[in-house]
Amino acid sequence: MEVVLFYIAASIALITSILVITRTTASHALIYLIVSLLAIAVIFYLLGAPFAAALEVVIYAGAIMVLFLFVVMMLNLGPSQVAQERRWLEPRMWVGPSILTLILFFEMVYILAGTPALTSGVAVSAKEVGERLFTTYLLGVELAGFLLLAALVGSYHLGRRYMRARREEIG
Amino acid sequence: MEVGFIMILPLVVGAMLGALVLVWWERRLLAFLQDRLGPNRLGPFGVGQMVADLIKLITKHDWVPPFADRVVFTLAPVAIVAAMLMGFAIVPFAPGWHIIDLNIGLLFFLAMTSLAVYGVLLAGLASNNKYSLLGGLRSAAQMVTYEVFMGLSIMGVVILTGSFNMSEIVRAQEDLWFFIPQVLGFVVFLIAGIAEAHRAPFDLPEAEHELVAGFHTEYSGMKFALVMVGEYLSVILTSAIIVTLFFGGWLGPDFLPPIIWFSLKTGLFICFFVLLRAAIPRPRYDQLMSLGWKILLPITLLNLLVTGAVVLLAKG
Amino acid sequence: MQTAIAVPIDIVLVLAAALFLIGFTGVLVRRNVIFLLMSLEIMMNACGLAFVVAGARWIEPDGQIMYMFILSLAAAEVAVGLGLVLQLERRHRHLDIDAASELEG
Amino acid sequence: MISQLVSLWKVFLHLFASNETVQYPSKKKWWWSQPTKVMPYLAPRYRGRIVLTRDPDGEERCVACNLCAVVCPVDCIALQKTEDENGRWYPEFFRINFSRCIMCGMCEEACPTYAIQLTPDFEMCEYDRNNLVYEKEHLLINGVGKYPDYSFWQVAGKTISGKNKGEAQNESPPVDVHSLLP
Amino acid sequence: MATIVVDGVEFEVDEGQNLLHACLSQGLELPYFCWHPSLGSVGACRQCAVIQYADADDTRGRLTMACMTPAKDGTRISIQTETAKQFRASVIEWLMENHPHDCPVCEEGGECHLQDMTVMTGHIQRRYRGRKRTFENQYLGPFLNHEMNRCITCYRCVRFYNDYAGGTDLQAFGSRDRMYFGRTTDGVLENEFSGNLIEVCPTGVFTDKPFSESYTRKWDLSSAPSICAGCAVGCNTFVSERYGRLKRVHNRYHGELNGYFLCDRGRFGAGFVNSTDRIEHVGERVEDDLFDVLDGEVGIAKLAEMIRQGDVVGIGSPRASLETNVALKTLVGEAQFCTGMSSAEESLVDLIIQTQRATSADIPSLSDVESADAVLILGEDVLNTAPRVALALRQTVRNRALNLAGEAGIPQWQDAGVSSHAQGRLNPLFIASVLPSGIDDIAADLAHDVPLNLADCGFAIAACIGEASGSEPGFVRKAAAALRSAQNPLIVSGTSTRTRAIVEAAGAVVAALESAGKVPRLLLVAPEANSFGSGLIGGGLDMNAALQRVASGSTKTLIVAENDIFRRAERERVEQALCTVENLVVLDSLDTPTASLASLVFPAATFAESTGTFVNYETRAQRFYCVFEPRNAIAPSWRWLAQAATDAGRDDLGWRHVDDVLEAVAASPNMAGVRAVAPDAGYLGSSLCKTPRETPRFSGRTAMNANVNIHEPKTSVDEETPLSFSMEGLNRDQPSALLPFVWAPGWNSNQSVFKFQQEIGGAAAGGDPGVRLLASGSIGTMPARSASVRSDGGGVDTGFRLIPVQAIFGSDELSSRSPPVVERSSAAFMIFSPMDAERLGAAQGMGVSCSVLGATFAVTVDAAMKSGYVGVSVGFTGAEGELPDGLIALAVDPNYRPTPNPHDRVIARG
Repeated sequence: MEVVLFYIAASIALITSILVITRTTASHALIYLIVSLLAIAVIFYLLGAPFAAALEVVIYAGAIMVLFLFVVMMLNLGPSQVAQERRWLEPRMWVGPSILTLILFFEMVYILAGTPALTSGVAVSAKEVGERLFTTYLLGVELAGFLLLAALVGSYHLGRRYMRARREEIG
Repeated sequence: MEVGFIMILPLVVGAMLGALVLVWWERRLLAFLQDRLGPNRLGPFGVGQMVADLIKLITKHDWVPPFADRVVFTLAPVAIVAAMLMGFAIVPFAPGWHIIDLNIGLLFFLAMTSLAVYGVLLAGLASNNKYSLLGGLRSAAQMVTYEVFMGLSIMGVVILTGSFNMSEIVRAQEDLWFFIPQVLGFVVFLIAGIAEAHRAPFDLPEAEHELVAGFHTEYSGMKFALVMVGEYLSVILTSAIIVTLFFGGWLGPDFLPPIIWFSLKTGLFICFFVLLRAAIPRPRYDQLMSLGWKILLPITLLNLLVTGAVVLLAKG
Repeated sequence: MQTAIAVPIDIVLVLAAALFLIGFTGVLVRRNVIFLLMSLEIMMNACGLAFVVAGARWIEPDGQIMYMFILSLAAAEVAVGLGLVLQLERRHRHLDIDAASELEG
Repeated sequence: MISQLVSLWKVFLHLFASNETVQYPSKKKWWWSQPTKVMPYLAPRYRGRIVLTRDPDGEERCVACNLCAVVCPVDCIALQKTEDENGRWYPEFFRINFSRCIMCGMCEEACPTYAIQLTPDFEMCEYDRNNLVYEKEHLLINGVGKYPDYSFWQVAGKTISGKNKGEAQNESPPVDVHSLLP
Repeated sequence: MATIVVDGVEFEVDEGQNLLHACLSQGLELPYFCWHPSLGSVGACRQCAVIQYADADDTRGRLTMACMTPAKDGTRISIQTETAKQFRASVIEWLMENHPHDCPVCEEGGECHLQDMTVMTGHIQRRYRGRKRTFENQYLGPFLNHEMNRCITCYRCVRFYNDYAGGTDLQAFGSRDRMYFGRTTDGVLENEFSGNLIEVCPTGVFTDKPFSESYTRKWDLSSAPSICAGCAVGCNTFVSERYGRLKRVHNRYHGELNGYFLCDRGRFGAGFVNSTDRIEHVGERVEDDLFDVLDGEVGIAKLAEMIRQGDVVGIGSPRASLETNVALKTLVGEAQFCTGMSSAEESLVDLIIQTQRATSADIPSLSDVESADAVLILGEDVLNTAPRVALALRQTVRNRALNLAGEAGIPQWQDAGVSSHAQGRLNPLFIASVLPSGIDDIAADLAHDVPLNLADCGFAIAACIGEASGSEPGFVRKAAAALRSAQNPLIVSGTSTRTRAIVEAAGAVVAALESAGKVPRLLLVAPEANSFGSGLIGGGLDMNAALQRVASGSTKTLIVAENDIFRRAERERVEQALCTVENLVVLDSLDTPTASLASLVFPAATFAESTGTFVNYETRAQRFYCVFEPRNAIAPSWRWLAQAATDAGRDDLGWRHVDDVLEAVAASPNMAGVRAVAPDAGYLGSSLCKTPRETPRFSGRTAMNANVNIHEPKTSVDEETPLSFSMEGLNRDQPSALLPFVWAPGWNSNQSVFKFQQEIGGAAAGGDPGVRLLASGSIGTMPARSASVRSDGGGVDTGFRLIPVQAIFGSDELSSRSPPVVERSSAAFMIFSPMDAERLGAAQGMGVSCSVLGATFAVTVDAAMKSGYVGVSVGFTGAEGELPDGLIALAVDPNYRPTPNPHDRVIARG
């Protein structure tokens, strides 16, 4: 019966993902993306990765997407932006890429289909993840830390220049 | 995975009623703290006030501004209340009195508080009003910021307990309530909790003096009521979590049942929230941010470092 | 020990592939940087899903660890990406990614 | 930070302080307040309901000089001068529209005879606005109000019966015009 | 022009003036009391002190009185120097030492020149602790209150009253700080211009008694520019209102007409507006003296039905506005319209118009009158029929002193110098009249005779002017010689004796002067405020013809607009006509004998409640504006008529506003000028630019009507005029025809009038209002001497011949219903020669009854009266209308009790 939960979550994830790339309003697209992420968090939980599920909600949906929304609010996109999006989303723009990706999709389905195995049905607890993370993958953690530091510095740099330019504009 | 389905209905009803009572109780207590009387005209001690407020809110014109994003505008207050109610799912009121005893209970709480941001954010965005937008922006930055410290501050508790499970955390405090070893964590969590609930003094997203009513400027009627209920629910939830994490949850001398102990402690913290509102002025926005990043972050990191070191030393 | 369910692994992988390709299509089709970044998020999330399902297949935490790395990558990417979005908006007053092709020469 | 905690503590202590609120009008006495604290103390200079007072000799003080009317920022005073057989000026009618009055006290300031005075009575609500129009018979009281000894007619050099020329304060008797003395 | 330096700033000023005049005309604030543009300077009050410097190097200077120092070129003075300021403050402080503490009960408060000057000099506190000097007051009659304690000894009152107006019963008594201004005993101030003391006195010594009875401060009065309806001069007035009642009439400066002064009839005669006799509703007579109140619409419907039936005769009125007369004339048609003047009046007015057009002589304005240097008054008692002309004539003769002073190099404003240099020398004034008049004291020679003989006298003068010398009696020769040698001879005559020959004689004198190469002026006084207006409009019927036509029964409806027919013809004739006609419609403001006979009565608005136009003796059309909205159904007569005519299907009277009526008036011959008289309702376009009738400090707006309705009504919008019924609007730089009151910052009293003049004492700002309808220049022929039937006087046995005698208080219909004028006027009287009185057995204080007139008259004996003739006061009860011709029998009435003269009442008021 719980498999059904998985299928429901999976279809929600699929549908909302499609909606994300077809919306013209950024905020609506973001809401769908968040729903999609929540659905995937459910899938994670069902697959026995509760820690990943929690992280998906806390970090992905709760922090990264907020950042997105924050920027969307700052940009204050109006109806003109929506109209522009609609212009950009003409069929001649999306039909070709969609057909190509569809072909790609069927190729992948063909490759992946017939892998008989099921998942284990056993959850991997947060404790195990933590232990492995700070032993085997310590270097990875350090690297991820550097990456984040670099992103911090980079985004600060971008934002700072932006702010200064803004101030000059106003003043 | 045990789910206490029977608990759902009483909990939802109880939480809603609690929020309703809190409407009255906050005004009353606030008044006493300010040497006033507060609402006292309706019913004994003015308890009828909450019914009156409820009737007023129900019968008020539920207006959606024509310039607003209709769907999002309607969904936002629902999101606020839903996230908060979900948060109650992992609270252990007494031994066995919980909806779900998740292994990652604490993470679930964090996840729910982080989802609650969306209600506020979307409300601000969908209102299409400059005050609402500014309120939304403020709450986004504030809540994302304070979520970091909130998460980090309770890691000390997790280290001490070795689990994210709420019931285990409570049981781990049988000898000593965690607010003694984790006093720094408690302080940070308390402050972050206030900020997450955007209660005074950290109610900058709705600061009346600057932003009319912040993100809920355009709300009226039952939608407004939901926003307010969401706020009171978050007060109750934060108090309940503080009690669970740092004050031994249901634990207490035997002469009272555990649920009473839990309720008493929670009520005390709710009153403390009201006291804060009565006493502390609202900081400036940049002060709020620098408090977070320049004071609370080092404190939590220090707390985490010391706790980890002590635990390692005790084990080693 | 928390329980989980057993799902045919190929279905999950197909789901991951589908999500990835949806994100990919988004990257191809959209010109607005915000939507591009969102599509990228979908793609990374799909990768994460693939890792997690692999971890679930072998009852190993490595999948979730890789997912965490992807998460940090996504965070970093979003931070820089949104910074760029703001810059773009400041310079061109719109968010068309084509306008950012100044290095073409 | 310490100051925040101190203020928290101080505010908390107010929980045990007595309330300033007076349960007006249902209770004019609060159970823990001092027994004397029936109503809040209103100073004599409180600017409440306007009255017209009388001279120490019991006659109307108002001489219908119109200064209160002209100084009134909301123009809520209207009156008409008339004169009695004694030569005293008095208002034929004196009307204050209290639904407009803002109790600013300018009329009291302007009054040269201390006739118009504001009292500490503020209980003058009505369900019907028309009842807020006070005519002279509603305004006139049988007393001297705040300035018990002042009598304009004893100061002013205008004659009324009972006070001839030269009999007011600080006046010398009338000049004999027909006198040839230098 | 002279250049003077005041506080280092150069000003171009008029050289002939004093420094005070010069400074005020430059807008500099310099306090003063005793100076008055019409009275000149005497330097009595020491208030206008300035420092005068000898030259640019002089830094000390010396203190001089600005009003006594000529504005010579290069004069250097300082107003702001501390010494001068301190001096002026001290002067005020000394004045205030004895000033009573009674501003709140002073009628001058709020428009007091003393208050203004005290504020201007900065004196705020009484330092002197000694006792105040006091005075007893006097009873001065029904017009004035006396409050001597307030006096500041500026001498303006006696200078005006004695020197300017020729009064004798107000004097300055005493010495040093005990100066007393009053009468020797209590009693009525006799001069006809005593009311001006209210405005002349800079403080509250003389105040308006009727106004004081229902006193309102100046700031609370809503006022409008108006025209006096008392006589044919048409003095400009401010009429003020509060609480729906007319409060007072004040002088409105007009450079050519009334200047600074009004007569007492004009000032106190408007009280009839508040009368209890006012008709306030449409009434339909059901029985004798019993009227049913009708709704306005119903009344109009009834009138419309009468108009629809036809056979309508209309009688207008010389006391109604041009608008009303033209409305009635348009309604009934010229052939059915009578101007409303009596037949005698009308023929006289026509004669006057004909005469005035035939001569090239200008009709003089009053300022022209004052510039004449020889005057002949022929048969007219101007002091009683057009009082303001008499005041002007006093200045005419006094101006000899100015001419002499000019020759001697004395500045004209040096009042004391001018009069002492003249030593009482006056310009020649010759008066030929029936009876001695109030201005005989300034006459060079007098002649008293019956009217026709006076006409003979006039023709004799005309003949004498042409001859080099003659053998005529002394008066004629002297008058002719004086007129012949004058530069600007002036002839004054009029209608008061109802004798055509007198007017013809005046015309003959003017013609003779013209042919002698002079530029004479001819002033002919008409009987009423709008007599010339009525005369210019004209009608197809004269009064007798109209009454005859009505009495013959051929007329169904008679419409009478604001006229009491009983005053226009003999009683029997009127009664016969009014009782014959089927429908008698009367529109009037007051209940008159005519109105009480009417079958339908409409309430007409008075001059204070409506807007309209009067034409004065110089054919100057002048606009009066409604001051307040009339109560109840009262409306202007033309509105009733136009509404009824429109309802009756007429489309030529579809007028909505007074401007529409004026359009119709302007279409009549000679009337083209009426539209230019004053701005129309669209003046300055926006309703925001209307001139407010209320002052900027108007008080009590939210309480005035709160007893009726607490919800303040919307301010009523005046669509008819450029004035508004509120405080809001543009009260600045409007033409003087629209000036509703005078007030300037710091100048609350009427002394602020100089801020509304082009130059001080000159024309009003924006030009003196009014338009003369008849241009000067000779058109038509001078009427020849008509053959008048000479009849001798009678005697006790045969009966007496009656001569009409006018009285300033009582003869005029409207002002004689004003309470203070009633109190001031005497009972109806007859004037006998001593011989006749003796023969009749009558003496002063007895009564004489006249069966023809049906009334009893008080007996007055006058030696100037010719035997066989009797002067009868007209306009009083029993002699309202035309006096009958022929010999009238009189008998002593044994039952006569003299009505106690209210003036004998002496009330000690301290």
